[in-house]
This record gives sequence, structure tokens and C-alpha cells, in this order.
Amino acid sequence: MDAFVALYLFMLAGIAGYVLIANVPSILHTPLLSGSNFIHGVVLAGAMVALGHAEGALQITIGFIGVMAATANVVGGYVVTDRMLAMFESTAKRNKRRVEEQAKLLAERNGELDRQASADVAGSTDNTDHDGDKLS
Amino acid sequence: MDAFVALYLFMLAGIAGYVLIANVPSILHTPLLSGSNFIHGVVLAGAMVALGHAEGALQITIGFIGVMAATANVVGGYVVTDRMLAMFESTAKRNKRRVEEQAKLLAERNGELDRQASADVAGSTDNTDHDGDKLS
Amino acid sequence: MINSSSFFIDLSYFFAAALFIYGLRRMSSPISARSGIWVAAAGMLLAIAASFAHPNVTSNHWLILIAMLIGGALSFIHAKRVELSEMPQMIALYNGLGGGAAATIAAVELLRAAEHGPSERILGVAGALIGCIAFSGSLLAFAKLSGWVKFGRWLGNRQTAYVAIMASVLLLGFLLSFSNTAHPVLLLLFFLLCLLFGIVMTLPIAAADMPVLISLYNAGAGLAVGFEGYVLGNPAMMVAGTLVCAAGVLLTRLMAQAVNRRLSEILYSGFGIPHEISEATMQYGHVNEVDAFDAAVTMAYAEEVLIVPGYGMAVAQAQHKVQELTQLLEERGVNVQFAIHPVAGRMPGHMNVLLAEAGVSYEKIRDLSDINGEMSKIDVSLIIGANDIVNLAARSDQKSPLHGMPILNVDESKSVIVLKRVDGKGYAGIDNPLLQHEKTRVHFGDAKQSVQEIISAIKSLD
Amino acid sequence: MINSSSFFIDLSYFFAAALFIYGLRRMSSPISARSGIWVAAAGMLLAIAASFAHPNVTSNHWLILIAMLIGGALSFIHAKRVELSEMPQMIALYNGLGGGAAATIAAVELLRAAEHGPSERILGVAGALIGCIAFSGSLLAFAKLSGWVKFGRWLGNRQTAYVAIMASVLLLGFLLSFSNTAHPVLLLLFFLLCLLFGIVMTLPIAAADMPVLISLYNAGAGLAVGFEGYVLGNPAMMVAGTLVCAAGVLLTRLMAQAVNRRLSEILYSGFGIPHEISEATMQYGHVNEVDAFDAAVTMAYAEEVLIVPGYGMAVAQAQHKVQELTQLLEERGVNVQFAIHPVAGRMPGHMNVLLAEAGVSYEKIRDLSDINGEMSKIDVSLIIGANDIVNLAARSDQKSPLHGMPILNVDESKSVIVLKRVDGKGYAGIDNPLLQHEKTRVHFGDAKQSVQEIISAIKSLD
Ligand SMILES: NC(=O)c1ccc[n+]([C@@H]2O[C@H](COP(=O)([O-])OP(=O)(O)OC[C@H]3O[C@@H](n4cnc5c(N)ncnc54)[C@H](OP(=O)(O)O)[C@@H]3O)[C@@H](O)[C@H]2O)c1
Ligand SMILES: NC(=O)c1ccc[n+]([C@@H]2O[C@H](COP(=O)([O-])OP(=O)(O)OC[C@H]3O[C@@H](n4cnc5c(N)ncnc54)[C@H](OP(=O)(O)O)[C@@H]3O)[C@@H](O)[C@H]2O)c1
Repeated sequence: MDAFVALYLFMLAGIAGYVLIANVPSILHTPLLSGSNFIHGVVLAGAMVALGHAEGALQITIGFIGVMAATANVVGGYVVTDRMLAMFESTAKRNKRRVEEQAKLLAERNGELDRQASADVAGSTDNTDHDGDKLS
Repeated sequence: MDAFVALYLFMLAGIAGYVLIANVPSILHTPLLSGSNFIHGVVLAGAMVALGHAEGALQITIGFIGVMAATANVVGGYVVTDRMLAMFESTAKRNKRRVEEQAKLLAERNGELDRQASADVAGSTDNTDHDGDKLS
Repeated sequence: MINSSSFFIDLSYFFAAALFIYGLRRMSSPISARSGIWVAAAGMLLAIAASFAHPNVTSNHWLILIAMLIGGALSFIHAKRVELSEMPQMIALYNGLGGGAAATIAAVELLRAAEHGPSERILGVAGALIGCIAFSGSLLAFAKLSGWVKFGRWLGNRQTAYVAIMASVLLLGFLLSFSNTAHPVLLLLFFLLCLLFGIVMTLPIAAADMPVLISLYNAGAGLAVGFEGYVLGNPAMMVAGTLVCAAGVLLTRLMAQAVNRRLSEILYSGFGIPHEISEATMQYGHVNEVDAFDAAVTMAYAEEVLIVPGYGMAVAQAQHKVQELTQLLEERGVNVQFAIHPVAGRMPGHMNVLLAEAGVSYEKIRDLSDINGEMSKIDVSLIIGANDIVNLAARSDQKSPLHGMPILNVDESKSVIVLKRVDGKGYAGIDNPLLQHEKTRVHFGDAKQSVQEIISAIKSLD
Repeated sequence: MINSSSFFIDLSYFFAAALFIYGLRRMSSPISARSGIWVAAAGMLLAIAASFAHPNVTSNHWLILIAMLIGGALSFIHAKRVELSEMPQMIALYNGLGGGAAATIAAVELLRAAEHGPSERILGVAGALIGCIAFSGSLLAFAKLSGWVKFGRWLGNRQTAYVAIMASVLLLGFLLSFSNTAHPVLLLLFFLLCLLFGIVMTLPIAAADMPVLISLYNAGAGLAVGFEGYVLGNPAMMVAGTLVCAAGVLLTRLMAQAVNRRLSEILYSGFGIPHEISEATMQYGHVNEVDAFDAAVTMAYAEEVLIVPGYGMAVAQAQHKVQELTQLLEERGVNVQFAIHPVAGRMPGHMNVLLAEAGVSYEKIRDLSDINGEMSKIDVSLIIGANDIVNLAARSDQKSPLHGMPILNVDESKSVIVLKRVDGKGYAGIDNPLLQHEKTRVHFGDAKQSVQEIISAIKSLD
């Protein structure tokens, strides 16, 4: 692969990773750590190829260890993350209503002035609530 | 360039563009439209190359028009965006305090429970304000 | 393999792409917005400098320079001179030129078809299609917004036209993609049809929906640039173009949302027209008129005046007069404020930009949520060419297209004066009960002229 | 050029990468988090399936299957069985294995040095370095957290060790990168030194700082995977690895921030040790002790009991006993609630996970901001192995390292009972005035045992 194109891939993937995580609530830090740990388990795809074209005892032994370790990363990472998130799930559901309210507030706040209008259009069913003034 | 690598570039750049804009306040829609309009003016880089290796009257004519149009895109896009943002700048400064407060609130809200702690650590200078309970 | 000149060129392109992304990020927050465009501009300079040194630029250096000078000078002068109220058409114009430039790249490269593989030709053709639509569509939008082309309904069957053109375009595109020799005539035909498509798409769209459409064309131009970047093997163009495309798509959705419209509605139907000829006009009740002198007196002896500008002020270019009125009133000790509704005018920030241009100080500008709580303190609300944003039907009429949109509650102020030309309606095309409200008096006439009359009347008071 | 088998493989990799990104996005919001890991898992299956069919996999198919079965089965059983309270060490273990796997790829490919260009070899070596550090560092972290290795200060001069190892590693890496023949011995030496570096880096770090360090190694493993992806020409690995790296770097910063620590502090100095031997202990005042029976009576006849769990509860594995106590009290009509402080325990969500595991229902769990407003209604606050999160010094002592951190204001409840082993301190290593507070009574002993004593005492009441 062209080295410069690789540079673009690294830059863009890095930006994506950073921006996607930027607003994560800290209660999710541990599961997210575990989840991204799982994702780098894709090293298995590479370890399989490395073993698949390995020649001679040394390369094959190393490759074998690599595939084993990578599979352990994938499987263990998945199981642990899923177990952890299962614990959080009911908390999340309990909080869902609250989170939704927050998301609404947040959307309104982000859309500072103008967006407010449309948010209210979507949200309001109350005829007398024509104020739209939820933030002041 | 390898077609698949191109696919990755398109996907990643698309994600980046989408996520970066996701929370933009609507008062910035017009300047942002103009600003991103300016950015695709990088087509000039391509138009220069196209004209630079054009051969024969037809190709050269088309290439010439392309470079002219692309330069107009770049220059006009920049001037218009900058003029517009200059108008907004003082509004932005006026709102800066408010925005900062909002950003703080937002950070606290995003960090739901835990982050609150550290946000307060950073923000609090008041000895008696030991509550940290700013959201309830 | 790596020749050193190309290494630095690639590196420059890479940094340019990174700067574009960073600039876009800064532009999406009000505080850092202006520095964002500077960051992006730094990236642009880098990319342009690199392109001069590009190994594929083997000849025509002088032509490149001349073309840049011509294009740059014209648009620089134009962009510096243009009124800020004409922003939407300016954006449309530059956007169209960008899309057109992408299409010219496609044309040149497809004339050199033998040098490219099938995947380059396919994306080249796709980019040409999108670029041409963005070009002709944007330029028509520009012409319509500038008043050079009359707005009108598309008379024929639009659906059929869409399908017919698209089918021929796809056929031609297919032929061009899978042949590795140049076909100038087919190419010309292909380009003409693509341009036609953009015109068909834009012609029936009303002025009010134009900002949304322009944003869509902006996304399209971005995609075209991205595709042509692939043809030329330039990853900076690919990244920047796709970035703009994705941002543009999101922006289009956000803008459509903000005015309570769906994109499909905008693209598949004319808007406003059925409303404008609805029989609702029949129910039009009695309106209290007021002449300029009475309006002047009411305001001159008030304590608190609130000015609500709308689209009509922009149309009439009355912002400078409004500022003059403001100063006059303030000299008399009247406290004047402005209320800017989020969707006043025809583009986000429209009113802010106009008032800023006229020199109205920011301290006087209040937003919807701020001012609505204090309406009862206002003696006179002066509505200048605004309608939907103060339309009481938004509150009361469940079936109104405005229903649920928060409005400025000027009916809670002590009295209301409305400046408008005729008893026309606003963007949403529905009646405004405010006009018949007991507190309301209406002064008919072009906004600029009406404000001038009021100014003269106030001056005559002394 | 494009052979069809490779086309579908590339496509699978592409979708895998897209699914990883989408999965990560879903994982970063509490509501969609669980579906996020499923989305990512779908991507993983796709990537694994594609790799089986990869044209470069020319032999050893059976060996691949066997290795996968062994590695998968072992870690599946292990991951299913392990206690949830041991999560941090589990993450460390799997993370280390991932980094190690990246290093093995580098080893195989560097043994085939002739097949790769210099840029591949450079990134291969860099990936090996980072992967090895992540491997040995994570495994040592795992061993320390599992109690297999005693925590201790690094006795020698750490700075010197860092510099010496790094210099040799860079020299060897340079040699390996710029030679296109294999050097098995140099390679072995290089790997050993890299592994040593990870050990030097991890050995002096205290258990409390481990989650932050593990997160850093996670980022490192991601980067190593990304680099090896380049070596193998696998863009899915490049994208996924870099994604994890960037997310990991941000996560590391956020985690360090949450516990009020700087990353450099963690990496360059042992922590807590200077505090533990400070003379502050001298000022230790009088503590009111309470025996299990009195504590039991106090709670059994209260109306509102608030349980505040901390790191000590996790250490003692007392959560199941705590749940038993809760049920017992509720049978007697006492209303029991739990207050979870954001940074209670040693990792985010630590207490939530433990209490959920023990079956405490979510309705009983209150957070900091909720409960602090209602403290005065609480009859008894039972502090189980918590210290910093109820440390009054955070409020009063400007110089305290905890200053400014919001605490649970248990001193505002009517009475406080503290369960702890000795008069030791918390994570921050500072004294807690709460222990000498007039409302406070302390019961010394291991948390699990103390709670058991209280349970027995309550049962004996009937
Ligand atoms: N801000 C945005 O981003 C955006 C974008 C697209 C659409 N929109 C929509 O545009 C509307 C904006 O509301 P608005 O109240 O500002 O405008 P409006 O509802 O369109 O009303 C404009 C008013 O100005 C009057 N007018 C027109 N030309 C005039 C002139 N030369 N002198 C004096 N009056 C004149 C019109 O009445 P006469 O004809 O009787 O004079 C009309 O009552 C909303 O419906 C909004 O959803 C906004
Ligand atoms: N949550 C996170 O993400 C995270 C991550 C890293 C660091 N931290 C930090 O960790 C701290 C958490 O506060 P915390 O109050 O939960 O814990 P803490 O301040 O570390 O206090 C733990 C208490 O438990 C007692 N203890 C230890 N083993 C025990 C046992 N077997 N039985 C009974 N008691 C026992 C200790 O006293 P004795 O020794 O006298 O028994 C000590 O008072 C904060 O400073 C936080 O910043 C948190």
C-alpha cells in the first residue's frame, strides 16, 4: 500500500476514534475500554495470514502462538464486555427516560437559538406552550 | 490508487465530516455552508493538474475554464465566508460567556455521574460549595 | 520509487487535508468559527502550491496562472462588493463553479480515457454527472435569487422528465465508462443532458426553499470533487470532497428541519403556490390601518419599542433605514430593542447579518426565549416585513402548517404596528390573525419607504 | 488484476471496519452500548471468515484452526467464570494477548524481511516495540492485580533504565528496519528488550493507578495492530487499530482526569507511598469504636439506612453479604438505600457492577447529586470500606489533594458507622476527619466479616 495513503487512513481513523468517544459518560469507561480491547482483536485476521504463509518451524511456532493469543483476545474481550454491558443494561434502561430528557435539552442547547424552534415544533403538543423558552 | 483503499478513504472522510458537523448551532448553518463550499475549492488542485497535462485545443480550453471556475470557487468562497464570520464574530464574543457556561453544563451532563466530580474539582474555588450537586 | 519532488507534494496534500478537517471542526463552533476558515485557507494555499510543482503538470504553466488570475480577480472583486443580503446567491454561484470545475476535470480525463482504468472512468463519469447537476442547478438558483429568472412552476410532467433524462444519462455514462477510447460527441451529449437535469431539478423550486437546495448542491459538488480526486489519484481531493459531502448532507437535513420542511417535499413539489391561491384569503377580516404620522407619534412617545424584522425587511433592503429610525428614537429617549426569531428571513442568521451590516449594536438584539418573557413591558412592537414568525395561528390553529413553532408573542405587548406591502402572506402561505388583532394597526407599503416615512414624520415632530 | 476471491475478501474487510466504527459509536452511549458490542462482533466474524479465504493463507490451515480452538476455548472458559470484580485484570490480560499477537505478526514478517519494503519494515518494527510493551506491561498488570506479584517500588533508577533500554531498542530497530534479510538473533534480542521495557514501566505502578495504565496499553495495542495491518496490507486492521488507539488515548485521559491524576504523575512516579509514611498519622485523633451488636441495633431500629460502598467492599468481596444485610433490614421495615459515588472503587462503574452482581436492585441505588440533598433524612449511614469519597478534608482542607472533589455528605445524616480494617487511609493517602466526627462510630475488621457479624447480631435480636 502506498505509504501516503496509509497516512490518510491513520489520520482519518484516528479522528473518527477520538470524536466518537469524545462525549462518553464515565460510567461507560470500563466497558468501553473492554469493548475497544475487543475491537483490536481484529489482529486475529492478521495473525491468521501470518501463520498461513509462515514457513519453517520458527515462523510457524511464532505464528501459532500469535493466532492463539489473538483468538484469546477476541473471545475473552467479547465475553467480558458483553457480561459487563449486561450488568449496565438495566441501569441504562432505568436511566433511559432521564437520558432522553437530557438529550432533548442538549439538542436544544446545541441548537442554541434557531434549532429551538424546530425542536419545539417536534416536541410540543401543548397548545398553550407557545413560549419555546425552555432554556432561559 | 487501489479501489478498496479509496473506499476506506471515502468512508472515513464521510464519517469525519458528519460527526464534526453533528452539533453545530443553526445560526452557523449559512457560514458553514459557505465554508465547506470553500473547502471543496480544493478542486483547483485537480483542475491545475488537468490543465497541466492537457493536450490539444479542446482539452486545454476545457482545462482553462476549469481552473478559472475552481479559482473563483476558492477565492469567492473564502471572501464570502470570512465576511460572514466577521459579522458573527462579535455576536459570538457576546455569547461567549453564555456558551462557556453551557459547555460546562454540557460537560457535566455528559459525564453524568462521575465526570461531575472532576469538573467540580477544576471549577470550584469556593470552600463552602462542597455539594457538587449542580444538576439536580 | 519515491521521487523526492513527489514526496513533498504528497506531504503537502496530506497536510492540506488535515488542515481542512481541523478548519471544519473549528468552523462548527461559534467562538472559533472565524479562525476555522483561516486554517482551511492555509490548507488551500498548501494544496495549490503543491499542485504547481506536481510532476503531472508538464505544460501550460502560464495558462494555469492566467486562468487563476482571471477567475480569482473576478470573483474577488465580486465577493468583496456584493451585499451581505445576497449571501445565498453568492454561495450558490461559487458552489456551482466548484461543481463545474469538477466536471471539467472529468471532461479532460475522459478525453484521455486510455490513460485510466475502468474504476477511474466510472467515478469520473459519476463525478461529471453530479458536478454538472450542481453546476447548472446552482447557477439557476443564483439567477433566480438574483431576480434574473422569474420563479415559476415547471409546466410539463416533472417526473417523466427526470426519468427520461436520467435513463439517457445512465446509458451514455455506461458507454463512456467502459470504453477506453475518447468519444468527444458522446461526451458532449452526456454533459448537456446532465446540465439539463440540474435545470429541471431547480426550476420549480421556490425562493424560500433555495437555501436548502443550495446546501444539497454543495454536498453534490463535494462528492464530485471527491470522485475526481480518485480519477487523478489525489487523496486530498478525495478526503476534502467527501468531507464536504457528508457535512453538506447533514447540513441540508438540519436546514430543512429548521424550517419545518422535508427534503422530499422540496424536491418533488413546488411549495407555497397552492397556499397562495387558497380560499383562506376570503376569510380575511377587518384590518386597522395606520398612517405613517400616527405610527411615528405612537413610537416617539413610547418608552419601550421592540422591532421585529422579517424577510420583508431583507427584500426591501430596509436595514439601514431601520437603524436610522432606531437612532432617532433613542435620541428621544425611547429604548429600542430588536427581537430576532430563529427562522426569520430565508437563511439561518439572515437578520443578524443584515442588522450587523447596518450597524445595529449587538446589545440591542434579543432572542426569542429572552424577549418573550418581557413582552408585557413593551409599548410598541414594530413588525417590519415579518409574518410567519409572529403568526398567532401557530399557537391556536392545530391544523396550521406552522402549528407548534414558537413565535414571538408580540400580541402580549401593549400595541403592535405592522409594516407590509399588501395583504400578502408569509413563507408558509397562511393567514395571520395578528393582523386583525385589536392591538394591531397595519401600515401598507414597501418596508424601506414606510420606515422612511416614519422617520420623516418623527423629525417633523420637533 | 482483481481476482474475484480477493475482491470479496477486501469487501468483507471493508464492512468489518465499518461495523467496528459503528459498533464503537453505539458503545459510547449507555442505551445502545450492548448492541454496540454485537455490531462489532458481527464485523469480527466477517473479518475472520475473510481471513480463512485469504489468498496469502497458503498452508497451515489446520494449525490455524487448532490454535484458534485452543486460544478461544481457554479464554472463553476463563472469561465466563471470572468474577466481575476482577474485570480490570481480565481486560489487562486480553489486551496484553492482543498486543502480543501483533508482535508475533511482526516477528513472522521480519523473519520474511525480503518480502517487505522499508516502510513496511519500519512500521513492523514500531508495531513490534509497542505490541511487546503492551504485552509484557499488561501481563504484569494482570499478575499484580491478581495478587501474584507483590506491588513494590522500583528500586533502581527508573529514568536510567528507560533511557538505556530505549536506546538499545532503537538501535536494534534501526538495524532491523533497514536490512532486507532476516536476523533471528537480533530480532530475539530486540523483542526481549521491548518486553523488558514494558516490565520496567509497569512494576512501580500502584494498583489504584492500574486502570489508567491498562487503558494506555490498550491504546498501545491498538496502534501496534494498526501498524501490523500496514505490514500485511490489511486496511481493516489499520483502521480498527488506529480507531482503538485514538479512543484509548482519549479514554486514558478521561480516566486519569476522573481520579484527579495526571498521566505523567502516574508514569514517572510511584504514588501514595510518600503519603503513607507522612507524619499526618501522628495527628490521628480519638476514634469512637462500636461493636457489631451496637451497630446492628442502631440499624435494625432505624427508619432510613444509607449504605456507602467503597474500594474496601470490593477488596473484601463483601457485596453478597451486604445484599443479605439489606434484605434482613428490609424485612424489619427499614428502608435501605445505596449511595454510589462516581469514583468509588478503582474503576468507573466498579460499585455498580459489584452491587448488580450481588442482586441489589437498581431502584435502591442513588447517585451523588441525588442523595446529597436528602442526607438529613438518613438515620444511619453505613460506610463499608470507603474513605476518600466521604473524606471531610475534601471540603475543608484547601491543601488536601482531594480538595474540590465533591463527597457524599454523610456527616449530615443523623449517625455514621464506618467499617474498616485498621486505621489505614484511602487511595489518596490522607486522613479522614470523618472518623473523629462526633456522629461517627467505627467498627474495625475485614468488611465481609464485619457485615457477617452485624447480620448475625440482627438475627439474634428476634
Ligand atoms: N431563516 C431561515 O433559515 C429560513 C429558511 C427558509 C424558510 N424560512 C421560513 O421563512 C419564514 C420567515 O418568516 P418571516 O416572518 O421572516 O417572513 P415571512 O413569513 O415570509 O413574511 C414576509 C413578510 O414580508 C412582507 N413583505 C414582503 N416584501 C416586503 C417589502 N418589500 N416591504 C414590506 N414587507 C414586505 C410580506 O407581506 P406582503 O407580501 O404583504 O408585503 C410578508 O408578510 C418562516 O416561515 C421560515 O420557516 C426560513
Ligand atoms: N472509581 C475509579 O474509577 C477510580 C480509579 C482509580 C482511583 N480511584 C480513587 O479511588 C478512591 C476511591 O475511594 P473509596 O472511598 O472507594 O476507596 P479508598 O478511599 O481507597 O478507601 C478504601 C477504604 O477501604 C478500607 N479497606 C481496605 N480493605 C478493606 C477490607 N478488606 N475491609 C474493610 N475495609 C477495607 C481502607 O481502610 P483500612 O485500610 O483501614 O481498612 C480504606 O479506608 C478515590 O480516591 C478515587 O479517586 C477511583
